[in-house]
Amino acid sequence: MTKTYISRHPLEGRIPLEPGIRAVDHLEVPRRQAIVTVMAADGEDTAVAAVLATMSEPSLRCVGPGEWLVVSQSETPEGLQRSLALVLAETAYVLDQSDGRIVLRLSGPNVRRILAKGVAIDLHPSVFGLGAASNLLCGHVNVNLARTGENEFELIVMRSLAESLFDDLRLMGREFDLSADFSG
Amino acid sequence: MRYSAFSIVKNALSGNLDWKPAWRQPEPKPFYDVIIVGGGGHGLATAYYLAKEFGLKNIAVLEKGYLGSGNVGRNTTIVRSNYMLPGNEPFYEFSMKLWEGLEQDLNYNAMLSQRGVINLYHNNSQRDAYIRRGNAMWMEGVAAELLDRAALKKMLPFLNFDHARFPILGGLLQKRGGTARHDAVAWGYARAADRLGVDLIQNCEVTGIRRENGAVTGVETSKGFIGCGKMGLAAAGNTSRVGQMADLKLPIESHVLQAFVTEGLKPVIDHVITYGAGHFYISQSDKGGLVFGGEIDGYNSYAQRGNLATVEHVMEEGVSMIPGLSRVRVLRSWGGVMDMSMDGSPIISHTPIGNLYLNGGWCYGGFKATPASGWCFAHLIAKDETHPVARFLRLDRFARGYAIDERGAGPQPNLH
Amino acid sequence: MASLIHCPHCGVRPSQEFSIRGDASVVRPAPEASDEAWHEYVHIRSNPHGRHREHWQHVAGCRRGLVVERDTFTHDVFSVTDGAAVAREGGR
Amino acid sequence: MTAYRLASGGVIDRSSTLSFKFDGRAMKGHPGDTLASALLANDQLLVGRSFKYHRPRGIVTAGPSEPNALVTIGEGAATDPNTKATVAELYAGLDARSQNRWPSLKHDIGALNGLLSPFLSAGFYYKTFMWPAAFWEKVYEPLIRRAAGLGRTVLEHDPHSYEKCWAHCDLLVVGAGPTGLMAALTAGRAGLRVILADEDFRLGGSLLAETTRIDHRPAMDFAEACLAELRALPHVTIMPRTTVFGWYDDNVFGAVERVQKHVVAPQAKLPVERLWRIVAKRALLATGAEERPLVFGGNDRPGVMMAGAMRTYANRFGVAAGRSVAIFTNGSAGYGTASDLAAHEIEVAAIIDSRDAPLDAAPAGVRVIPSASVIDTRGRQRVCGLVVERAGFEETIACDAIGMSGGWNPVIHLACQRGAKAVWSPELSTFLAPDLGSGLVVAGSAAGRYSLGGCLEDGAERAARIAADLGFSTASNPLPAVGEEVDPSFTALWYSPGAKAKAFVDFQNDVHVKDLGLALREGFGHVEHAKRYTTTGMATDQGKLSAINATGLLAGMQGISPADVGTTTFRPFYTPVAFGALAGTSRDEHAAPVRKSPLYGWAEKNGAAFVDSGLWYRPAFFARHGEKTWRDSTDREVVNVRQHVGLCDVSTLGKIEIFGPDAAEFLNRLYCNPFLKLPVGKARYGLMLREDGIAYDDGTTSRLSPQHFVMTTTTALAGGVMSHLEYCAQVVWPELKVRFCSSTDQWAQMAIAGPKSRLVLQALVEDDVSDAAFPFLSAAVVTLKGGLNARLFRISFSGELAYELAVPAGLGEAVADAIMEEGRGHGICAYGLEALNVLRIEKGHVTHAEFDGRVTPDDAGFGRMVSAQKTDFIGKRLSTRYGLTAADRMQMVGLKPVETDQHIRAGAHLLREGAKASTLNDQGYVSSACYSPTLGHDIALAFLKSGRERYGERVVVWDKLSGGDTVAEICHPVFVDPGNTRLKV
Ligand SMILES: Cc1cc2nc3c(=O)[nH]c(=O)nc-3n(C[C@H](O)[C@H](O)[C@H](O)COP(=O)(O)OP(=O)(O)OC[C@H]3O[C@@H](n4cnc5c(N)ncnc54)[C@H](O)[C@@H]3O)c2cc1C
Ligand SMILES: NC(=O)c1ccc[n+]([C@@H]2O[C@H](COP(=O)([O-])OP(=O)(O)OC[C@H]3O[C@@H](n4cnc5c(N)ncnc54)[C@H](O)[C@@H]3O)[C@@H](O)[C@H]2O)c1
Ligand SMILES: Cc1cc2nc3c(=O)[nH]c(=O)nc-3n(C[C@H](O)[C@H](O)[C@H](O)COP(=O)(O)O)c2cc1C
Ligand SMILES: [Zn+2]
Repeated sequence: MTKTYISRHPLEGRIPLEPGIRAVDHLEVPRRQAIVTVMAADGEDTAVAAVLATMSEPSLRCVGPGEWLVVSQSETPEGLQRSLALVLAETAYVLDQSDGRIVLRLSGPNVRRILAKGVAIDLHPSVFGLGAASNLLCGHVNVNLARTGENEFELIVMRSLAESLFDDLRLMGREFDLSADFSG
Repeated sequence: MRYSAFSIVKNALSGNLDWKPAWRQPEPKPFYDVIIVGGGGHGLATAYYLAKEFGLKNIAVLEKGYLGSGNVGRNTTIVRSNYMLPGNEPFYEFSMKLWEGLEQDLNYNAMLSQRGVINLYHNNSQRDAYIRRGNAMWMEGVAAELLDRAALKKMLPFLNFDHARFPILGGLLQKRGGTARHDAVAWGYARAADRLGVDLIQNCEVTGIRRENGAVTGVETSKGFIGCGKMGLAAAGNTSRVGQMADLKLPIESHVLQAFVTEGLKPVIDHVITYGAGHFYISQSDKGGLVFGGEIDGYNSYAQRGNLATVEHVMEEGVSMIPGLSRVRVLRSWGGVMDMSMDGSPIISHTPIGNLYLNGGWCYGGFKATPASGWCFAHLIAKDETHPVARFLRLDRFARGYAIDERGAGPQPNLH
Repeated sequence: MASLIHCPHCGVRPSQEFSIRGDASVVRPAPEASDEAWHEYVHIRSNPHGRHREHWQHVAGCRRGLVVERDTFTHDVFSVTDGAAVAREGGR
Repeated sequence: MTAYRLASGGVIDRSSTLSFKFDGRAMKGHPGDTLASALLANDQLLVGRSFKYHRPRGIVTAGPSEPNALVTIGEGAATDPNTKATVAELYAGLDARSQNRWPSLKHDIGALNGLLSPFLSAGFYYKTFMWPAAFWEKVYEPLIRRAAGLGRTVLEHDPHSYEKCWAHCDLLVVGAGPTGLMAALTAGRAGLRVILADEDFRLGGSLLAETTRIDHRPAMDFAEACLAELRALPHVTIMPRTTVFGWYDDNVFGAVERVQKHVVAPQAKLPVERLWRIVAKRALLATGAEERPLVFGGNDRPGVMMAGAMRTYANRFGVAAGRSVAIFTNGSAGYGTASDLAAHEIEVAAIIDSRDAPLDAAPAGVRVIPSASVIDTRGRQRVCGLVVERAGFEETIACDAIGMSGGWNPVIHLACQRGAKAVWSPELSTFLAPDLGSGLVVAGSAAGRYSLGGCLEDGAERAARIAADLGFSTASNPLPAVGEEVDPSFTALWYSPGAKAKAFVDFQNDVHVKDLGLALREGFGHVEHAKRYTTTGMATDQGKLSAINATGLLAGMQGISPADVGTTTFRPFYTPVAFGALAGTSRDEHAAPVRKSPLYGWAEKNGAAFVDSGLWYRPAFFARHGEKTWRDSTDREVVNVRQHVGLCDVSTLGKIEIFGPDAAEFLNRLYCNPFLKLPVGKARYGLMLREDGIAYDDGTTSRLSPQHFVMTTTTALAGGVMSHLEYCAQVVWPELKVRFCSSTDQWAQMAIAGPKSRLVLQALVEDDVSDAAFPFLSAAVVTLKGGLNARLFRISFSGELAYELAVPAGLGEAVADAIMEEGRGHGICAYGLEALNVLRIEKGHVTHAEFDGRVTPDDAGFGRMVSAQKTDFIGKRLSTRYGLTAADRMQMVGLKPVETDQHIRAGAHLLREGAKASTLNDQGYVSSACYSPTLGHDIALAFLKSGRERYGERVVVWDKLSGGDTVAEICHPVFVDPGNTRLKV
């Protein structure tokens, strides 16, 4: 018996399959992407950081000292893991998290006000600028938050908590009629 | 002056001008047979029982602030004897029995209110732990009841039965548990001790402990040196600070716990209720305020105040347990500094230092222990031997592997 | 402290993101150290009024163990350092 | 227009009317009114009854310090008791009711208490209600409780919602009076990020009641101009209706915004209240000063009001507090009020001044009585006059309202919340905030500057200094010009001598001067004792009006300075805050996040009943048609696993990936059993201890490559174990090269257990899973047919031939479906936590029911696992302590009822047969129990003193809580397949 297994997104029960009307403030949920944890081996933090900085497509999310999440829209999980393992060779440990993490992209003129309902850090661009990323609490849920645009942020959350975070974000955004859809 | 129906009427008719001070304001004598450091519930009770039960005469209680300014005057007033472990249950039940006769004994109304303490459970393993605890209580002859959801719903219809994140399955009830008026306990003991000749010396901070040949001979205080035959340490949250003055090494950390009271309301909550899916407990004072508390702030602190994160956390749990609290307004929050021991259980013990006796490690549960603590500590100091119900509460239990760990959380004070 | 902590890796964060692991001045004794030393390591705390060093972990952030030096009465923070760095220097 | 609404003036919108109700009576007001101003306008001065004596009480203030005018607003589940009418914004449809009265506000039975007042003196209940002892519980306490409280709460499910926010700024300005406005403007112009918060719905503070002109225009217009400019500044946020209630560590302020408390029907998409945590680099307190009441005989009669409040009602709301007003003052402020009232053509009956030779000018034609004292008031539910005493002569003056002005108290509440004590100022006769360092600065009247010009200047100056401190440069703007004004001076008057009636200090709690005297006499003279003994300052207003007078009186009675008496401790909340606001959205099902397994959907499809386990929802059992109870389903699932095969979701177990050259060494130090030589491709059961030698957590850890392990933890302790690992690696052994990462969420993990599990699995997996190729405790990466990579472990919790298969989480459901489909022919079933529990009890496997934080490995029968070879591991050293190795420790045993139809419940205790139940005789307890469908009777795991020596003996399983006891036989704790033959086929 040979099987192909079909993947399921944890928000399938929350987001209608048909796209809805998009409000100015919007929560976009990419269906699939590759996410890999990279942990520098002992003493290799700077070397790894340097290599990662040279990579082109994928985006880099700082997690903590010597630890990153590497996110790619175009590569497959296996592909990303393989290419990272190759370039980082002995200097880092690479672990696929593509199924364990979910990405939520929040954009629109009111995103800062929406996020301030859950996130304690100062989201002013002079403090948390473009490209900044960090692990933090959004309400009671751990996320990795990144600023991906002036009015755009990405949240990466553990799969098991994706529904809770999604519900929280909807509640935080209800004042602005935040809309939500899958993408990709 | 004894309080009686007669004295009340007589005074009322004469404009309440003849009432005498509840206690004297004595200057310290140069020497006392026993000095108790700490004019909180435990210190005052100890002095009282030393004089009353053990016949000692020359006793002083030294208090750095005003009487009752410590935790006895800032706790959530819950009184119960529903413990699980044999090191604790007999002791707390001894205390409960003393509570039950306290007012007549002291001639002071401490407003003991045996309205019932209910601990809620939310899953099977919690239920099993409560069954174990309830049976341990019965072993000591203490009545306990396991309530199921239906019984609870009848008794406490306002609990969150319909929308709970952690459904309420039932509860463990100790009917004899309840509350007592915190301040009145301190004042009642103080007045009764004073009447037996105990010197209660306020605004007298102990700043040093004088020792000769490894034994205590007296204390330095903000009012000068005072000699003593024996010294009983009952400084609650400040136990380590005073202990350090005699190089006493203690398994104690001081942590801050906040408590809260709401605006006065007509009676709505008739029991003491504790949440099982978090850490929240509530009762209603006889004045109408809902008195409640929750988790400790979690860091070492000697500041009698906490922080907003904990406040929010406590409120979240309160509203999860009783949704109707949502519109009730919280009037005041405050903090107390508690002596958290490394197993969450108290210490009434000899120490390696001669003439120095220790009463501490009460964590956030020592109010209910006040009478028994005073009694057993007095017993220890007067007779130099441990009272049977306090025999497990020794200081050396940690080194020897006899921790009394009700929560099973291990040697981490912040988890108790 | 207690409202905000300045994590050396992540910046200023609310205390909700941290969990505390207790006194940082105690050092795990060598296996062959005395019973007394082991007992003290696990149970005895100096519990000072004033300057105190504690381990806090930034659990919802970088997950590093930090050594926070602060005042237990005023709650003022004097320094926050990476725990491993402190440990490596033997200052643990 | 009503009798008390002035013809003109005020910042109310007279062009529209709002209808509202008080005690069922229809009334009208205007936008801009508070409930109190509207009630006054409708001649409703009497609004409530006091706590103890049920005395009729009227409105006293025009702000948040109101002790008397507490009403219940709203209906049903949306009821708000104890709401201050003086700050409640009026809206159409508002429905307010008075409190603490029966049957009505005018006729209240409780007022009889007043007759008993000699018996109800301070502290009375401590002296009474003791005879006979039994009466307390049955008679006295119920009586006292009935009298408790003011308003009535309904404790119903709140229909409204709340939320929380964070905000950040360079400067938080608390209070938008002249001081705060100037401060915000100065800082805002300099480019600081400013938040200006004010609790009022209309900003301007005292400017709204001010008649002095600023920059040649009315003060209100000046306030509007400031606000307009502030609104235009990009970095300034203005927050009306926002009370800053607390100052916490690190300059974090708690504030609550009333978003929709002033509407009948709140919009669903907005909260009614919003909690703000404001992280401020600096903060400026511009909270103004509170007028001090005077303590004189009959001072609580409705119609006695703060003079400044009368001024506010007239100037801001266009409402007259009375038709003929007498002013009792000890300073110039009373004269200011008098002239403002006169300007509104309100008659001023007299100014009674306690000072000997006041220099202040009274409005034309108004009589001033100096060196005088008010000793009583006349009237019942509204004053109709007062009695003045001067030089031994008494005179009654007719009036229908009395304004009292006793001086000023800076509002320093927030500044004193963090331990610093207020400092007595002899010059100002008041307490001022102490020096607080740079984080919080006090300005304007809150700092004791009472002149308007002084406030404007102070706000601007202090804000400029803060801006400079933070590195901003400020342009110097000219200060607004202020018309003529008098800086109010006064001579402190704590008690107006000669009172002929009760002179109240704390109105709400009915504390009068004699109560304080009694407290002092009885030894409760310390200000904190006096507070507690008399309850002064403990009501809903927290002594905003009363505390200072209590201090002054205690000082006066002892002949000492108020400095020596001091204040009681200031604590949050500045004004009471609703639970809901502090809880935000965390309530009901939303109280804590939910974690869902990747197999949640699969379980749901298969009929799972879920149970929460930490944050997770896990399947408890899978009911099939015809099964009535959880037991029916569980029994079937257990039997099915033992006979055929079952599938169980174990995704929630913690999974930690451990990497590094020292990973093996690290694990070896972490676990009490050896791990150094675990071969690649193998799993091993590991037991972790706490440093005190007690069992902490257990699970299997597998070696996937020389430098890569994957550890499983229990669901409950997944987070704790991860932190424990990190702590050990970073702090305890920083020299070890090891890194961790949780992969719990990456994998859907399934236990496939039962004699037919291999058949089912082999059909899906490319690799050989036979016993020879993949023996017990193997661990490897395998390929599913179709090419999917998965992790496979041969481990078993059930005691049957079993595997755990982990696939990427997204594919979990599809793979589980495939296994079920493949297994159908072999009789596969889904099984849940309940069955898992039975299976493991039958095998004597422990969980946290056994490892409850007090149990050593040896207690649980793992003594031999603890390595004696290793020099060190966490918990080694303390595990040999006397108490942890004593012979009479409780050890884990099995129990089976002697009569097999008898039951055993977890939590029961154990007694020797014939022994009396007592703590001393207590032999142990049952940790886990279940019905074993395999054996056909109940079985249990228990901890029993010296248990392992006692197999075959009988004990009484004592469950007093259920009312029953059972005799059981003590046995080995493995009930099924003790030789592990089924596991290793
Ligand atoms: C918020 C809170 C809620 C609580 N809730 C409960 C509850 O519901 N039920 C319960 O049973 N327990 C509760 N507790 C615990 C209980 O209050 C304490 O365990 C108990 O009061 C401690 O004993 P005490 O009364 O002697 O302490 P305290 O009243 O603190 O007495 C110690 C005294 O020693 C004095 N002192 C300290 N150092 C010196 C010195 N150097 N010189 C002179 N005097 C000194 C202090 O000023 C203080 O007055 C709670 C505690 C807190 C803080
Ligand atoms: N007439 C007199 O005798 C007399 C006496 C004293 C002061 N004053 C006058 O009063 C004015 C004082 O000005 P000011 O600006 O210092 O104070 P203010 O009273 O004008 O303003 C204080 C503001 O702070 C707000 N506030 C207070 N506590 C708050 C909190 N915790 N959260 C949010 N908001 C809060 C109030 O709502 C108010 O709007 C001056 O004009 C002064 O001349 C007059
Ligand atoms: C059981 C109990 C009930 C209380 N009720 C009130 C109350 O009704 N009003 C009030 O202002 N404070 C009340 N308090 C709090 C005290 O005012 C005070 O804050 C507390 O005892 C701590 O003291 P401190 O704030 O002076 O440090 C209560 C305290 C306790 C322990
Ligand atoms: Zn960090």
